[in-house]
Amino acid sequence: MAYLVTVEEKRFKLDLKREGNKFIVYVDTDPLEVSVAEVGNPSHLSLIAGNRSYDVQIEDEGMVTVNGETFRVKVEDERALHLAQFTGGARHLEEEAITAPMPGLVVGVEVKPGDRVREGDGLVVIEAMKMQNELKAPREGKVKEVFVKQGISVNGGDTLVVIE
Amino acid sequence: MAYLVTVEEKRFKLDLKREGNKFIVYVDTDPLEVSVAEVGNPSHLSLIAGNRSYDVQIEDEGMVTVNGETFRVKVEDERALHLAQFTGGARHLEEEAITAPMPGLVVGVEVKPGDRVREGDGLVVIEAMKMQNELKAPREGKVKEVFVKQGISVNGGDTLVVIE
Amino acid sequence: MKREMFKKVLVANRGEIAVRVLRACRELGISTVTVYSEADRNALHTRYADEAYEIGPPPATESYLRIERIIEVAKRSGAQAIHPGYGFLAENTHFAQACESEKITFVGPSSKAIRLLGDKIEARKTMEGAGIPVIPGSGKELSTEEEAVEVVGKIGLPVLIKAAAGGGGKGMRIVRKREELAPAIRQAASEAGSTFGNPTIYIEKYLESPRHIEFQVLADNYGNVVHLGERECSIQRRYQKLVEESPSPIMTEELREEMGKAALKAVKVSGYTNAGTVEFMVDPQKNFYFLEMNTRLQVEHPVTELVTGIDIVKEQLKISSGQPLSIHQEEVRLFGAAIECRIAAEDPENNFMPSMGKITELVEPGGPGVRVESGIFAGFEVPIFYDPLIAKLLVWAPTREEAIFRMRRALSEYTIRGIKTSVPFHQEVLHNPHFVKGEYNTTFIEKMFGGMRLKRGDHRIAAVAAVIASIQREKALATSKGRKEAHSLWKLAARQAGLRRF
Amino acid sequence: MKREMFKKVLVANRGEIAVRVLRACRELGISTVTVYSEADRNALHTRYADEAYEIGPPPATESYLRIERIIEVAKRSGAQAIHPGYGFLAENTHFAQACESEKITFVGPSSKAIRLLGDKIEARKTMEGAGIPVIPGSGKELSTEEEAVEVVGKIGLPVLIKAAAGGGGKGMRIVRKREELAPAIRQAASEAGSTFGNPTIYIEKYLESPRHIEFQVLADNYGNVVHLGERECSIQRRYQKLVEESPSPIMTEELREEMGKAALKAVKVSGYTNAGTVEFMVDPQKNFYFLEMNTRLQVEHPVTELVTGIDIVKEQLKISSGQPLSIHQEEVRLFGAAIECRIAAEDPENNFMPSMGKITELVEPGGPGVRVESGIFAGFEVPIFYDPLIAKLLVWAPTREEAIFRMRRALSEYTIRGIKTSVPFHQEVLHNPHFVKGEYNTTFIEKMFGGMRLKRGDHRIAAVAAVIASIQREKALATSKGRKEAHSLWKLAARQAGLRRF
Repeated sequence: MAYLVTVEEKRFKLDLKREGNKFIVYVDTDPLEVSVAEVGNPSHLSLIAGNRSYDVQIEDEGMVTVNGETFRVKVEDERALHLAQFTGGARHLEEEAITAPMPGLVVGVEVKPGDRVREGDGLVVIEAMKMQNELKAPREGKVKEVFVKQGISVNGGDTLVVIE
Repeated sequence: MAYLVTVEEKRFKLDLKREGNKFIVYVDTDPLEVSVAEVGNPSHLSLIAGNRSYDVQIEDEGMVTVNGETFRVKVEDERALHLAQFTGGARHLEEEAITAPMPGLVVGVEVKPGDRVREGDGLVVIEAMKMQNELKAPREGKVKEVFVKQGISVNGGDTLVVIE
Repeated sequence: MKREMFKKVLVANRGEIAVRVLRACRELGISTVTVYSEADRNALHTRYADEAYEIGPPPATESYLRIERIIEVAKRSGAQAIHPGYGFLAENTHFAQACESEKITFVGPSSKAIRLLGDKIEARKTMEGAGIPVIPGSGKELSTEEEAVEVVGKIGLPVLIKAAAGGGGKGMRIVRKREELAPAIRQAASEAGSTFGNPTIYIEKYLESPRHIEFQVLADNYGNVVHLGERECSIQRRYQKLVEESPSPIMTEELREEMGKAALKAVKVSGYTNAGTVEFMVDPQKNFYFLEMNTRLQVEHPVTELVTGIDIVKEQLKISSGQPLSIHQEEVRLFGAAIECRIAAEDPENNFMPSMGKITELVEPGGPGVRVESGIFAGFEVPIFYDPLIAKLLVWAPTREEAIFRMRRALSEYTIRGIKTSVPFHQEVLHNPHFVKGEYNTTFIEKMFGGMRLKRGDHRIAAVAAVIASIQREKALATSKGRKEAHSLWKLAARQAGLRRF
Repeated sequence: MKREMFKKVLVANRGEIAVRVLRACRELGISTVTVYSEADRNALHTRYADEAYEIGPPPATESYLRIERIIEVAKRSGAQAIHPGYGFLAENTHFAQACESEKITFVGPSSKAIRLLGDKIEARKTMEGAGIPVIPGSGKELSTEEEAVEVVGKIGLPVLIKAAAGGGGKGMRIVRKREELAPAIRQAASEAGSTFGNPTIYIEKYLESPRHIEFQVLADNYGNVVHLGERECSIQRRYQKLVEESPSPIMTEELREEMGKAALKAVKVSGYTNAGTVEFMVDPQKNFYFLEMNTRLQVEHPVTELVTGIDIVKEQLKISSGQPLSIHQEEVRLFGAAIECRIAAEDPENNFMPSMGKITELVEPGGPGVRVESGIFAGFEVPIFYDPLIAKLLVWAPTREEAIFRMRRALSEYTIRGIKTSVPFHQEVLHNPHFVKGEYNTTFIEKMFGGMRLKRGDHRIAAVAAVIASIQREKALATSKGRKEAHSLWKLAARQAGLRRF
């Protein structure tokens, strides 16, 4: 199966197949033999890729830590890719959903659909653990949708705003 | 509820009630206020008993570690105690049920009701994980009941033999 | 004054420093008592002490700062002494006084010394009077703007406006232009009043690129005083120290002797006893100026312990129990080099935002020359109510160069999952060429650091890992056994990027 | 001979010692390669190295002892040197030779020195020839019973029959009565033949209550030799060291100088290079006798590192890369006291039975003066195929008394769940009055120890804890969330006693 993976600003196309207890991974056509083992819990892995040993930690929030360095990662599989092509192709992948990092109360909404935002502009303010946290735009773009309004409670993971 | 607890060679009668997030424990009539908190996992507890702080680890095998010292422990509750009284009183407390430590197949029964056994005598052989394990008499006594026969499967915790 | 060691000591603190003091007590055969807030029921210190008493709700003002409750616990438990750690009540004159009047030994200096040195203007005057260099400035509280203008006329701009009751960088304000002076003074006085309950301010010359170098001192009740050499603490962010080391990269034998003498003089002139720290600013020409004296155990005390072999907490307990110092100045030698990294529950990639939550996995570094002072454990929920410092990582090695390599190695082993920590920040500092050369000062973070680096590691492996993890998750989903763990991995693929920068 | 540090080194070992060597490499900026058996896919060393190569099934004979495979990995990965750790191939002449002929540096002495010192009779002759005291004995292999009887006539009973190819206590036999001599010799020769492939035996006088004291040495390729003082290793069980310390409680400056000189002589006369250990027996009158020389890094080397500040593994790598020793004998000073406890996956309450399985929870000790050399982590399944040593706990303190208290404190913090370990045994040793006084010898376990103590702790609290745990379990059962965890706790109450002894 093919996957499109975005790691920070870089994109990789991966294809892989399982061979016994190993994976053969084709990263942009280079084949790489990868052995995987759990380290105490399922989100902590040891990867030996081409005999190089890596410590890998998978976090809920779309973060992967490799040898102590944390990368933002997004995985889309073949099906999602097909879907994306149907509904408008590559550009559509550029949408970003800003989600609540924790449960809390929305105490401020600073944008409305159609607003242009720059990286770092405030979008929504959530109060949690007696602290107000302003969620900021991860990049430049246009506000496509706003899903919340002041005074409502949100759960961690709820989508608040979509930027395109 | 009352409990009879055997710790190594010592026996304690405990009565306890919950008060908010604390327990009031009567150990041989002495009341003791005990606060309990989990330490990372449910089998690792912090006990503060009468303001003294204890680190407690509960192991599957009927072992309790308190501040680094491991004790063999057996807990019997009120119901078991009542039952014991109906069927023959205090002496009856001396009964010991030998239970299956794991699911498995009974491949041998070495005693029958009425047999006298000495500590260490074989009682029942259970096969599990391709290993045969012989359950031995924990002490001297008379076999009161045998609940299993060769060829049957048992679950972990099933009573196999009772010695009195 | 008794000379026998205490039989029972109360530690009135939490986190790594409470554990540090409890360990010292355990090694000295002293029974221990501690106090805890409702948020710290399963905290390390609560579990480490022999006795633990709940003293109130999570906020420190309702628990760790409640003087009367802590004194009550000491009396009830029969503790002969109270060690305050650092922070909370460590430099609180009222607390030291309350201990004194209840005949409980306060492990620290007298309330009188705390008061004198806590008033930064008084402390400055005292040191200046003893011939210790101080930074040019008003030398006294300012009542009018005219006075301020006159002082600035003498010492020149830029200047620093400071609160007399401040310290540790709190309530300071730099003035670079004459027209900013008058409003800055008004604001500073008003802030000092509301923050410290005392609006008194004073002015000092602002040193442009100073180093922060401090001397650890020990003084017993019989007039014996020693200093244990220096710690360089110039790696700071908003006046909060982040990395400390000993010896200082700029230290020479001569300068150490000179500054050490000044430190000893500061102790004597202030009638100070117990462990303390004399802080100096050092300018690029290696002129040094008294900054303030900290009347407590410092966060960074283990740096000195590693290079001298002296256990400062045990020395505190010995001094407080009435024993004379067993160390003479000529026996104190700095051997090798030590570095400390303060590990905080903060996200260095997101403006050091506090990152509280449950520690889901913890692997602390080990092996040669590594010391971990930890206040956490796997499964511990870092409370939001207290300082984000969760642990200190220290290394010792024969040379500074080896210590730097060792610290990098130790940081690479540190695994703290469930929250963000400053470990990646420290890795960055330890690779910074200015730091490596030892050519840095208090402007390091602002001017030399350059922020968190772009990822240098292998993006490709991160991509491979993410895909394999999502496949493993699918496999796990197929078996009911792994359902729970798999669920959280599933999110990896399902969520979109962009949700972290809040 | 090159003087530049290696760029890439292969570590041919596993467990804590492999991690120890990998750490040293990382601190020296050396790329690392390691090998692992199928049982060690997720072991610490496999994960710690930059590169890891699988070399075979779990049994050591099919993996860690496969010389040709390890050499192949070295060549394939481009490693310039191989560090063998201890055990496995560390003292294997063939392996050292294979490295030599493949132009891969063996981090250790020459194969010639390994061969000479591996033959205990040859080693003994060499040392005796150099004027180093050896234990009275046959001094050569014995071919007939008559020769043996003659030797015993000279040196008297009791005697020890030893295998020339033995060492570390293996293949030894005590003879106390004359009539036991002949059969003992026949049995010993036969055993030596089958165990070591060499039936040669010799006889030594059996010392009744000796101390085992060894000297760490370092020798470069240019004739420079230093010793780093002694380690006392008399706490042994079946010739396996359990607790080591430095300095030895019986050491004096004079004796150290005398024994140190003998150690240096042993190095020179055997043409030894790299790190090694000269082992001595010391009788109650403080006469010392050469026992054997270990031609490798010892398990207990960190004890010496802690009191000297010298990193022995880094020195090994420097020596092997062709650098001259940077240390001179007069600079070596022993500062403070260090103790090591070997933590094994063994049940001390059940005749030290190996206890393998999954580590379910791990908390290692920390704080001042503590060093942990660990080969495990939470979630690691300790394999049944290798040595039960899983970690080493070391402490340093300014005095032996403080070190003992510190070790007790550190042991009290050690939490290893899922398997039994020797931690409670060490706690017992550290409280033993003979040990505390330093009045012990190799008969300690047999004669002074007295077995594991009865439980001294609070039985009542154990009872309370057990009942509360069973109640918590019921509560957890009531909520589906806790079902899985609760299940295992359930067993506590549901089961009756008596099921453990199967």
